[in-house]
Parts: sequence; structure tokens; C-alpha cells
Amino acid sequence: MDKEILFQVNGLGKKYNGTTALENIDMEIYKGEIVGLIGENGAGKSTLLRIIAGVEQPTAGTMQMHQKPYVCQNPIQANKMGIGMVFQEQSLIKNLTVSQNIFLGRESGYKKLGFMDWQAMNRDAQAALAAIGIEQIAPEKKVMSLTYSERQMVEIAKVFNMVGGKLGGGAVILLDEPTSVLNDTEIQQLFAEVERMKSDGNTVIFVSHRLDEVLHICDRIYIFKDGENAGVMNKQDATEQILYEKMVGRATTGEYFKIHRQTIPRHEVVLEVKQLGQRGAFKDVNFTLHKGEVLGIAGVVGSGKENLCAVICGDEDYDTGEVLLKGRPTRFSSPADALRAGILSVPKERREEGIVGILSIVENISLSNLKRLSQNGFISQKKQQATAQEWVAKLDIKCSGIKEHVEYLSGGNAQKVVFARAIFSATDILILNHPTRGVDVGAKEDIYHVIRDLSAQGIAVILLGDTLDECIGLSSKLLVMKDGVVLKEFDCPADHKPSQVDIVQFMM
Amino acid sequence: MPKIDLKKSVNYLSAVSIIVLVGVFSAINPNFISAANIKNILSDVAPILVMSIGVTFVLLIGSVDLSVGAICSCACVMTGTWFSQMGNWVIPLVLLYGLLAGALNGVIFTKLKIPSFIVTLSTMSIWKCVALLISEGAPQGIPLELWPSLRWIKHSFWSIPIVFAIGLVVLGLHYVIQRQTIFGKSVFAVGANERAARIIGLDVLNTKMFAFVLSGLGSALSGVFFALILKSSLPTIGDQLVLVAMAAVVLGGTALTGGKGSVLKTLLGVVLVLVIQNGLNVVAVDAFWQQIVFGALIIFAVYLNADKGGRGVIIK
Amino acid sequence: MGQHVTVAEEFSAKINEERRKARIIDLAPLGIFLLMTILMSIFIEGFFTVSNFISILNQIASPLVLAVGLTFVIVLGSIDLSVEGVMGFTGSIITLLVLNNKTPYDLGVWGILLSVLAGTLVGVITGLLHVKLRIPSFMVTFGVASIITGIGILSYRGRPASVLEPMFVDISQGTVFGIPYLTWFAFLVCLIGYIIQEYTAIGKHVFAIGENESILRSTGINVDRIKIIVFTWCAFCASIAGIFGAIRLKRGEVIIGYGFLFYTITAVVVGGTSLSGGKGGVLQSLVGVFIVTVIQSSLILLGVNPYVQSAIQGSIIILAVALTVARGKKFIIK
Amino acid sequence: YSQEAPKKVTIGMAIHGTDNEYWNQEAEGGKLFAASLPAGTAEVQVLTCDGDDAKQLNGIKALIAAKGKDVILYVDPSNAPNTAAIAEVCEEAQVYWVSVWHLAKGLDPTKYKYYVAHSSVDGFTQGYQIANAMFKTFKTPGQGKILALQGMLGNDSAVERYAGLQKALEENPGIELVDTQVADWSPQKALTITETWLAKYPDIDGIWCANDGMALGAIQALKAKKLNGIVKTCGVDGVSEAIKAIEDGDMVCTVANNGFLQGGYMVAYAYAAYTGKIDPAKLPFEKRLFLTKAEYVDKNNLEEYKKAFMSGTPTYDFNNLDYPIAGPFTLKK
Ligand SMILES: Nc1ncnc2c1ncn2[C@@H]1O[C@H](COP(=O)(O)OP(=O)(O)OP(=O)(O)O)[C@@H](O)[C@H]1O
Ligand SMILES: Nc1ncnc2c1ncn2[C@@H]1O[C@H](COP(=O)(O)OP(=O)(O)OP(=O)(O)O)[C@@H](O)[C@H]1O
Ligand SMILES: NC(=[NH2+])NCCC[C@H](N)C(=O)O
Ligand SMILES: [Mg+2]
Ligand SMILES: [Mg+2]
Repeated sequence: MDKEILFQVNGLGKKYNGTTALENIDMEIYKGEIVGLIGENGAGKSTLLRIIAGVEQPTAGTMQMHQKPYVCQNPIQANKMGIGMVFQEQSLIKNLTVSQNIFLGRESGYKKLGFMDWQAMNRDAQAALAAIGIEQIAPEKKVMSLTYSERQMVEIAKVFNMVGGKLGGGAVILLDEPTSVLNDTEIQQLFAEVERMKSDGNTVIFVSHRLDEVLHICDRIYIFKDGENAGVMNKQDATEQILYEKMVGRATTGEYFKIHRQTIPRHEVVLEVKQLGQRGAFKDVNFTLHKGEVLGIAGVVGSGKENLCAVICGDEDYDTGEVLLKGRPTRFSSPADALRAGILSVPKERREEGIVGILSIVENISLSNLKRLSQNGFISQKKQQATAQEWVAKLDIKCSGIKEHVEYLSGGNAQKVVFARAIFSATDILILNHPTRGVDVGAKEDIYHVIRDLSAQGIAVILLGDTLDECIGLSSKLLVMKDGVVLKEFDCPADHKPSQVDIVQFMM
Repeated sequence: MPKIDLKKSVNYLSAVSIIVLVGVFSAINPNFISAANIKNILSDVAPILVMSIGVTFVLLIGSVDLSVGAICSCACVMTGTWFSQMGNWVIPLVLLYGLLAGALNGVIFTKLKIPSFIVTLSTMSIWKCVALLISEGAPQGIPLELWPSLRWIKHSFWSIPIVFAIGLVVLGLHYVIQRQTIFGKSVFAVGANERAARIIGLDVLNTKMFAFVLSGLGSALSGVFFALILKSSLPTIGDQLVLVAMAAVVLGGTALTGGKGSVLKTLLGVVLVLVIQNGLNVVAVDAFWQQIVFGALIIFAVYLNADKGGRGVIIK
Repeated sequence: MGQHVTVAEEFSAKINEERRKARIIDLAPLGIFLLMTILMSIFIEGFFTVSNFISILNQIASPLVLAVGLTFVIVLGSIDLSVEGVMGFTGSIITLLVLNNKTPYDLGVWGILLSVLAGTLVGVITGLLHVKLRIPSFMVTFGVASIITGIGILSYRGRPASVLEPMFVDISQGTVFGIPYLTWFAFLVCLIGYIIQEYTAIGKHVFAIGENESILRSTGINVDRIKIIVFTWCAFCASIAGIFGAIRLKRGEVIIGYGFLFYTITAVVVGGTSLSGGKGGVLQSLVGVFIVTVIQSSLILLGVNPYVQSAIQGSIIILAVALTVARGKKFIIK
Repeated sequence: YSQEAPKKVTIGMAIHGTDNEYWNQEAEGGKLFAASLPAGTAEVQVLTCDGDDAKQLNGIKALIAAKGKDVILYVDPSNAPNTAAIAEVCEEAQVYWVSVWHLAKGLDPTKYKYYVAHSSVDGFTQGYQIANAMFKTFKTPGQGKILALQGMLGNDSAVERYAGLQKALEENPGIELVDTQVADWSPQKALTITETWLAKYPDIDGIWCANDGMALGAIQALKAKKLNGIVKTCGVDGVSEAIKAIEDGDMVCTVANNGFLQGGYMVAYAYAAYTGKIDPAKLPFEKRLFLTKAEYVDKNNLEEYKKAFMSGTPTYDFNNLDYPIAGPFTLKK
């Protein structure tokens, strides 16, 4: 590889009135490589990418592209210079079509006599999608009718297309946790495309919390810690273990999923589901959930597991079968109803369903169990704050104070807040839907510990793992769903975990 | 944490506009801050305040209540008309009416899932009609011989008129509800992110319902105030109050988009609007210019209050 | 497991059903309108007559033009409370600029253009105040409404001028195919609005802003510029409505705008445009205007007691909207 | 400032709003009176209320707070009952005041020290008068079908004038009132309603309108169908355009309320009491409560009326306080 420097960052810093997000970052990025960027939640990864992409301005330091100073006021400028970014949170406009999204802000090329030529735009969008190997998405469809992973593919197609003019000339593509909503096939597809970009002489900066992915695809890996550069490694020199130590600043404590703390479920059945079905989503689902059990449900997106959870937590209704709660048939009218009965879910779409962004950490943590914080119907502010303080400490939530708005937390820290609330609600049954999505490894460990604590207390958990690994590691029983039906049930005792291969064959 | 406290004080910037305006007005005419005029302003504030407090909760859940003016008119007519038979006992009855009227909005809104704008626009026209029917289409005074039993409404504690004192008590109650009850907390969550509020397990429907009930109650109380202060039943008294009350709430700093705000801010907003209205008369702005100056001052006041910190914050 | 229908088949059936339902709901306002028209034709004497249809078309002109402007503002997720004021303002000053009994000016068509320009300028100012001073549109337009109404009154000092300009008579009484000029013109404005909405980038950006403004900002699109344009367009439409008012009444005073704000917002919302932004459109508003106007005119034809008229109108609107909203468990309505 | 300077009195003119010709006339009347005083001794401040009782009362209280006892007030009450509340306020503040048009039921100004006078125009009679005049112009006088446009619901004048129409209808059994609607004093609404009506009732003889503004709106709808002058209209107020419409034959008649006269003379009463020139307590009832003249205008007296009122502002001798008294006023019980 000719080591031609494509992009350079010197002494870059970013302060947000008071908090330092980045400090004195140096980076060199070569033409035609894939650079990994890892770090704990809030380490500054997204911030750096946003600065490079022109969304935000640095408060210190300089950048260079092609050895020339690079100053960028907005993302459109960045695109013109060959830099494009896929954001961590979804950034498509749902009520516009796929093609309108792909060419958002670049419509001027499609004007005919002052009016838009949508046909031409659709054709080009089709081509842009095809360029990354996607055929099944119609460009004239509205984005709101797409699934999440389809949306992610559209975003990637959009960014690839935006810097497309630079292909071969050395474009920089920034991917902020692109894989967190993709299933395995889609991830493979994405990686193939990333490799192709690289072989065309472009550079990709890739942020992910899945260290195996990073090791698999990246040539070099930068590690950030607390807004500073904690080192850079070549792929050959790195292992998951080493990366982990560098980013967390300590070694992994024993094995990952705390399997030694896995308990044997108690005898008592808290929830039973018989022949449960929801039209068009799943049918004939049977299982029992015991006190202290972690019941994992594995399956690809669209296998019906999400809807199953939605039904159990009262968000959606079922059409056939029955749900027995401690032996009694039940039908929840709303999640509030389910909560009263002792079931609460930690939703997957954090921004949309999990947090109330403009409220503080204190409020977000206490919302599911305000009764516990009240005396004679009045909420005690003191108790509320003490509780928040306690959880911030326990889960090591990085924030400027418990009064901080949750929308200002990093994705991972926001997730911890959601988690804190779920546990604090002290329900009998918790549904954890991708509880560690976008959470860094250190925090994952904390969360795993908490899950084990919960089972020890006898709380039953239904888990849709962020990875299959996680699902196997944490569960004591595992259902595999495909196309709306349960294909297989695995027992996962601490000493006899099934292998990924065993399970994947039922999923695909 | 002093930093946080500073942030909080920024939330109450409307106070600055009030101080600026009071300063300007009293510089032009010192009588503006005479005890008599302050008493005037405070008693003018009271009816609008109690209405706006209820409206605050509705705006906090991200909805609107256009029926407050009509409920107020209707309450005013009921009080004025039935006072001769029932005396002051009419008041609890009218408040009960307000509660039911609010509940009706809430039920249609939550059960039929019709946008609040439409629901309350429609109930507004219904209550307007009821007000006209009860009053037989014309304003009626409360007979002069009954005035003695209304004397209490003119009572004041030092310079604080009793209506304003009642307004403060109502404000205090709502502040406690807002800060210290499950309903209060739910209101903010529902307004800020209804989807999340639902998943979190909050009772979204009841929260919405309750917000409308409070709004109905407040409006009815304001109607009672008008009837007792003006000593008549006025079927059109509330017509122009919808926008005034909403403007006062927003001026205080409560967001129309929901989830952000406070009843305390509403107090400031209401005071601000009435200080401007009163001040324009006290400093003798020409009638042809009053509306123009009023509008300009409102814009100026919102500008002073505008949160100039977060450029990222989206303003709708 | 071994059933005849797989979940996948169920799923596609369900999706199709939902699509169909969504389409029905999108078309519901139109259906309601047609249903209402049929019922009223049967039951109301004098409704199904050419002269009544023409009178409805006559009445529709001003609210339609206002609604076309307001639709864009509402799709943004904002609101414009100043339309009545702008309408009254333009409707007042135009009567002072064309041949009238109060001022010596006789600018003819130039008077029309000049007053439209003045009204439109109000929109520019509103837009600038909104985005530059970062004041919520509700408050800016509340203030501007008061200011502009005041200026309107000031312009004729409380003594409205009456128009002597013969052109006004020609316009207000001229018809093509029996339909008044003004109504044709309103349809034209509606068509322009539709073209802007569907065939320009700005039109799409307006919907995008209503849906998620921050994405547009981070894409580097000049959101402020779009908002200013939208408020300008809305004021432009309100000015046109003001001119219509003056042409119809031959008399200029600010109260020609009174009552149109809620009328128009109601029409826009009944048509299916959501006040929270991002959804709806010009055609929906067209249907909405028809629905509200037809209700109003039917109540007049029925000779319903004026006391009760508004209450009935309110109840019908609730019913109409109740039939048109999607009502899933998870559906969020504000 | 020095005690010697002559006291300056503020004349508060509490009218409905500035957006109507008649209301402005009232204010102008007050200014005419002020101009008749030595320069620098009086200033006029106009208070508007837009029909809102609370706003009117608040404005009056604010004015009194601003100027103390050197205020006299002319009140065109937003609604009749408000006079009672204002009477209370003025009595406490010892501010001399007068009112026009409406009086609260049971309120007797002569029982108050500071409530100097009240004058009214008889809304009932106005409604009655124009109705009768209009009926006479029908093809067969006294025979026909009419429509009626009422003023804002809940407003006193609207109620009174409509009651006048009712009486006229009773006396004219040949006239059928086929429909009535409310146009809120708004020409725009009147136009819309009339358009709709004309679709249903093509063979109507007349439209009774509670004020000129609505009549002018209705006339535009009639003009579009070339029915102006054929379908008769009438109104109340005497705004300049209505006079023009009578001249053109589009309107039968109107009753001109003379705002200049009401505003000027009633303020003169308050001022006389304020300066001590009269002692209200000693005035007989009929000199404190009376009806002022309203000019009925139709084709016959049009020219006279125009000469007297339209070419320039009228001039009055405000020393003659008996001048505006045109008839006895009876208290409503
Ligand atoms: N707009 C902002 N205002 C204030 N602080 C900010 C802002 N953006 C980022 N920060 C701070 O910068 C730090 C780094 O954030 P950044 O999003 O870059 O982290 P990250 O490494 O991407 O984390 P994650 O892995 O959770 O995505 C955070 O701790 C945060 O406190
Ligand atoms: N507007 C803002 N004001 C203050 N701080 C902010 C703001 N936006 C973001 N931050 C901060 O920026 C940081 C980065 O957030 P972001 O979600 O990008 O983190 P991340 O690196 O992706 O984290 P994770 O891995 O947990 O998802 C957060 O720590 C947050 O405190
Ligand atoms: N002031 C506002 N714009 N509030 C928004 C109300 C939105 C409400 N959901 C509706 O569509 O009617
Ligand atoms: Mg990040
Ligand atoms: Mg993240």
C-alpha cells in the first residue's frame, strides 16, 4: 500500500460550553484504507466524525485534506470535497421518497424549466442503490414504508452517491455505527461494499462497538478514551482483548457474559403463552417463563420476535391464543396496564420509544415507578434525585449532572438511563429489546452484571439480544424464531451453552 | 450546582421584560406604579391567570384548547343568571360545569382520537351556543339589590385583591400538581415524547383527560371571576380570550410543541400581557396606535425571553 | 405450523389491507364531502340549484386562497395567526389606491399590484422576525396580526373608503361558464400552490421540515430561507384574499378579514393536514374548504336558528373528522 | 409643578374601537368639545374595548389610576350591565362621568353623585322605523317577504333593533319574515349570507339589516344579481356610504346616529359637573336622562342631511346643555 496521506487531523479539540468532547486529537488517514474508530460511549467518536463531515466546527486544531487546509462550514461543502457521513441516528425524512432523500439538498441538478423532473431523479436513485448492490427498494417509495434496515441501506447508498463523483480520487466515507441496525446478511453486504470502496482508492472511517467487526474489516484502529486519542493499532497487532483493555483502561474481568453467575430458574411460572398469534406477525407461539429466568429469543429481523415482545408488553394486541399471567388469562389494553401487572419493556428504538429527550435524567429514571417515590400522592423530589444519583453512579452514566437532559447524552449513556428506569420500576418481568445496542463494551459488562442481579432477585427477563452471542451467553433458555413461528427451543445451562452454529442454522 | 441554577434562572427571563416595561411605563407616568394601579393590574390579571394556568397543561401535552373562551363565557352567564336564585352557592355548581366541560373535551379527544384543535373548536361553538341560550342572547346584569352579597369580591389584603389571591392559590395548587404528582410528571413526558411515555407505562389517556379537565375548571373559574367583577352575565366575554390566554402562556415560555414549560412561567406571561395593556392606557398611547404598539411590544418581549443559547433548538 | 396460511402470507395480506385503509383515509374527506353534498341535495330545498352552487363557488374564493397559503405554513409545523390582519390590511389600502371616494389616487391595476406587494412584504417581515429573532411563529404572527390590523385601521383612520373603480365591478360580476372570475382566480392560486408543492424542491423541503427539521439543517439546506419563503407565500395569498374582499365589497376596512382565521385553519385541518406538520397538502385543503363552506351555506339555507347554528356546525365537523382519522392503538393525536 | 397652573382635565372617551366610522365620530365629538375650552386645559384620551366589558372596565380604572381625580369620562358601554360596574368605580374614585346608549337594568344614575347623565338613542324605535319605511316601498306596500340580518348575538343594540323589527312585523301582517341570520355587524358575513339566501329565495322583497355595514354587504350580493334597488334594504348608523347608497337607490333608509353630537354634548355635561357649573344632584331627572335625536334619512331628506352633517364637521354651542335633549327616557325595570 502506498502510504499517501489523504486526511489529517492535528490537535483537534471540541468544547461544548463546559464539557470537553474532544481534546488534542491527531490522526492520519491514508488513501485506500479502512480505519476503525472505537471507544467507550461518549469517548468522542461521533463528535469527531461530525466535525469532519462539517456538521459541527472544532474549537481547536486544524484539519488537512490532500495536504491542503480543510475548513468546512456545512455537510454540503464536505460532500463536494469528497467527504460523506452516515449518521448514528437515522437521518432520512420519512415523508419523502427514497430518491428525494438520496438527493436531498442536491435537487438543482434535476430542474427542467424550473420544475423538478422526478423521473430522472428516480432513475439516478435506482442507479445509486444498484451501485451498492440493492435492487429491492423502489426509489419512488416513501421512506416511512421501509423497514429500518432498508432505511439504513438507503442512507448508505445516499452517502456513497454523494461522494460518488470522487470515486478513484480518494473520498472519505464516515460510518457511525452503521451495523447496529443491520442483520448479518446485510452486514456482509455492507462490508463487501466497503471493501469495494477501499479497492477503488477511497477511505472509510468505521465506528462500531462490535470489536469483532472492527477487527474483521479495518486495517488500522484508533482507540479513543474520554475525548483523547488512546492509541492506534494495526489490525495484525490487535486482538479483542487488547482493544478492550485500551478502551476501557482495565482488563476484562473474567469471562464476558458472567456465565458463572447464571442462576437456575425457579420453579414458579410467572408467564405462560399458549398458541399465541398476531396476524401477519407470528402464530402458535408457546412458552413458559419462570421466576429468575432469562429467556432469549433469537431470530433475524422480521422473524416476529419484535411483535411478540410488543404483544407481551401491552403495546400491541394479539389475535389468537392466550397469555397467562401467574396462571390468569390476561389481555393488556396498554403498556401502562402491563406495567401495573408487572411487565415492562426496554424498547429498541431508544430515541423514539425509550427516552423523553427534553426531560432530565432524574425524570427519565423515575417515570416508570413514580408511585414508589411518592408519599400520600406527592412525589418526593429528594427521593427522586437520590435515586437518580444512585443509578448514575451504579451504571456509570457519563453526564454533567443528574439534571442534564437525556437528549444530550451519548447514545450509549442514554441507553443506560433507560435501563436504570427499567430496573428501578421493580417489575416481575422485564422485556429487554437489544439492551446493549450502541453500548460500549465496558458498559455492556455493567449491564450484564445487572441482568444477573435481576435473575438472582427472581425477576424474569425476556431478552432479544443485540448479538447472537449475547443471547446465548445470557439466556438460560433460548427460542429461535423464523418467519413468525418458533422453530426450536434450546436449553442454555451455564455449563452447556449451544454454539452459534447450532442456532444460526434455524434462523436463516 | 450553581451552573444549573443559572440555567434555570434563564428560564424566567420574562421577568426581565416585565421589569423593563414597568420601568419604561413608570418613567413616562409615575402613577403606573401607584398602589391603586398595581391593584388594578393584579385584579385584571386574576381571571386570565386562572384560565391560562389550565391552558398551560393542555399546551404541555402538546395539544390546544380553543374552547376555554366559550367555557368562560358560559360560566360567566351561568353565574350571572343564577346568582339571583342561588347566591354565592352558584360558584361550586359552575365549577362543576367547568370540570364536566373539560372532561367532555378529554373524552372526545382521547376516545374518538380527533385532533384537539378540532375537538375544542367544536365544543367552543357548542358552549357559545349554550351561553347565548341561557342568557337569551343578551347580557344581563346581576340585579343591584344583590350587590351587597358580592362585596367580598372587592376585598383586598393590603394591595392584593382577593381575586388575585385566589388566583395565587390556584397557581400554587397547580404548581404542586405539576411538580409533585404523577400526573404532573406524566404531562411533561406525554408532551415531549408520547410514544416513549406510552412504552414507559404512563397512563397517556388519563393524563390527557386530566389536562383538559384542569383547563375546563380554570376557564370556568375565570368566567365566575368575570361575572362577579363585572356583575353581569356576558355571553361573549370569552370570545377574545382564547388567543390572549394562549399567547400569555407561550409568552411565559411554555412551548406550543409540548413538554416544556411551567405554570409559574404562565404567571409571568399573563402579568406581561396585562402590564402592556394597562400601561398603554396609563401612558396614554393614542387609540389608533395602541394595537400597533401592543403587537410590537409583544414581539419585543418574546424576543427578550427567547432562549438565545441553543442555536440547535428548533423553533416552530 | 403446518397450517395452510403462513405468517408471511398473512403479512402481505395485512399490509395490503393497511395500504387500502390508508388510501381510504386519505380519500375520506373527499368521500365525506361527496356524501354531504348528496344528502344535502336530497334534503335541503334550494341546495341542488345552479344558483346555490354558484353562490358556494363565490364564497369559496377567499377562504380557498387563504387556505392554500396557510397549508404550507401548517405543513411546516408552524402557524400564521396574521392572515386575517394581512387580509384586512391589503383590503383596506387597495381601496385607497384605486379610484375611490377618499383619496385622490387612481392607480388602477398598479394599485392592486402595489397593495399585494405591501401585504406580501408583511410576510417577509414575519418570516424574518420568526427565523432571525428565533421567536415561535405563534407569537410573531400574534404580534404581527395586532400591528398590521392597527396599521390597516390607521390607513383609513376609521372611515373606510368606498371604491369607485369600474374595474372592480367588472371583476366581481364577471363570470366564465357561470363561475365568477374570482373563483377561477382562486383555483389558479390553488393550482400554483399544488405545482409548488409537487414539482419544486422547496415544496418537498417544506414537508421535510415539518417531519424533521434537524436533518435538513445538518444536510446544509437553508431552512431559514425556506421558512421565510413560506411565510411570504402565505402573506401573498392573504393579500390576494384581501383584494378579493375589497373587490367583492367595494369597500375597504380591516374587518373584511375577521372570522377567516379559524374558518381557514378548520378547513385545512378537516381536509387532512395535520397541525403538527409534515402531512397534508393543497388538494386536501381544497376539499376541506369545500366541506366547511358547504356546511355553512346549508345551515343558512336550512334557516337554522342562528344561536344553534355554530353548535351544529361544530358537531358536524367532529363527526366528519371522526370518520377520517386513522385510529390505531399507537396512533398519536395531539 | 406649581399649584397655580390651571388644572388640566383628561377627557376619557371610552368607545368600542377605532375601526368604525360612528365610533370615531363619538371620539371626534369629545375632541370638538375639548377644542372649545381654553387651550391647554383639556386633553382627550380614547379608550377602546372591542366589545369586551373587562377591557373597558380595566381601561377606565387604568386611566383613573394614571390621572387621579382630574378625569371625566364619556362611556359608550360595551354592554349595558357594564354601566353598573363603572358607576361603582367612578363613585369610589369621585370621577364625573356620562354614558350613552345602554344602561344596566335597575341602574338609576340619579342615585349617584358622579354619574352625571345618560343619553340614548332608542334602538327599538330605530329598528321599528326603518322596517316600517322599508315595508312601504314594496311593490304592494305592506305586503311581501323579507329577510333579516341581525347584529352580533348577545349585543344590546342588536337585540333592541331586532325587537323593533318584531313590532313592525306584528303591525304589518302582510309582511312575512321568511328567514333571519346573524352577520355579526360584518359586511363580509352579510355578503356571504345574502349570496346563499338569494339561491333559496329568489323572490324576496326586502332585507332588513340591523346596521349599515351589513346592508352594504347585502347590497353587493344583490348587485351581483342585478337585484339592487329591486330588493329593498335598510340599515342603521348613517355611515357615509349608506347615504351614498340611498342616493343611488340601493337602500331605502337609515337612521343616522350623530356621534359628534353625542360625544360632544355628553362630555359637556360631565365637564360642567366637574367644574361645578352644574350640580347633578339638583338637576331634574329629565335633564340627566334623555333621548338624543337620531336623524332618520331617506330619499326625501337626503340633501338636507348631507348639508348639515356630511360637508364638514358640525359646529355646536356646548354651553346650551339642553340642545341634545330630544325626548324623555324611561328607566328599564
Ligand atoms: N453538542 C454537544 N454539547 C455538549 N457536549 C457534547 C456535545 N456533543 C458531544 N458532547 C460531548 O462530547 C463527548 C463525546 O461525544 P461523542 O458523541 O463524540 O462520543 P462517542 O465517542 O461518539 O460516544 P458513543 O460511543 O456513545 O457514540 C460526550 O461526552 C458529550 O458529553
Ligand atoms: N446538543 C448537545 N448538547 C450537549 N451535549 C451533547 C449534545 N449532543 C450530544 N451531546 C453529547 O455528545 C456525546 C455524543 O453523543 P453520541 O450519541 O454521538 O455518542 P456516541 O459516541 O455515539 O455514543 P454511544 O456509543 O453511546 O452511542 C454525548 O455524550 C452527549 O453528552
Ligand atoms: N398550537 C398548536 N399548533 N398545537 C398543536 C396541536 C396539534 C394537534 N394535534 C392537532 O392536530 O390539532
Ligand atoms: Mg457516537
Ligand atoms: Mg452511539
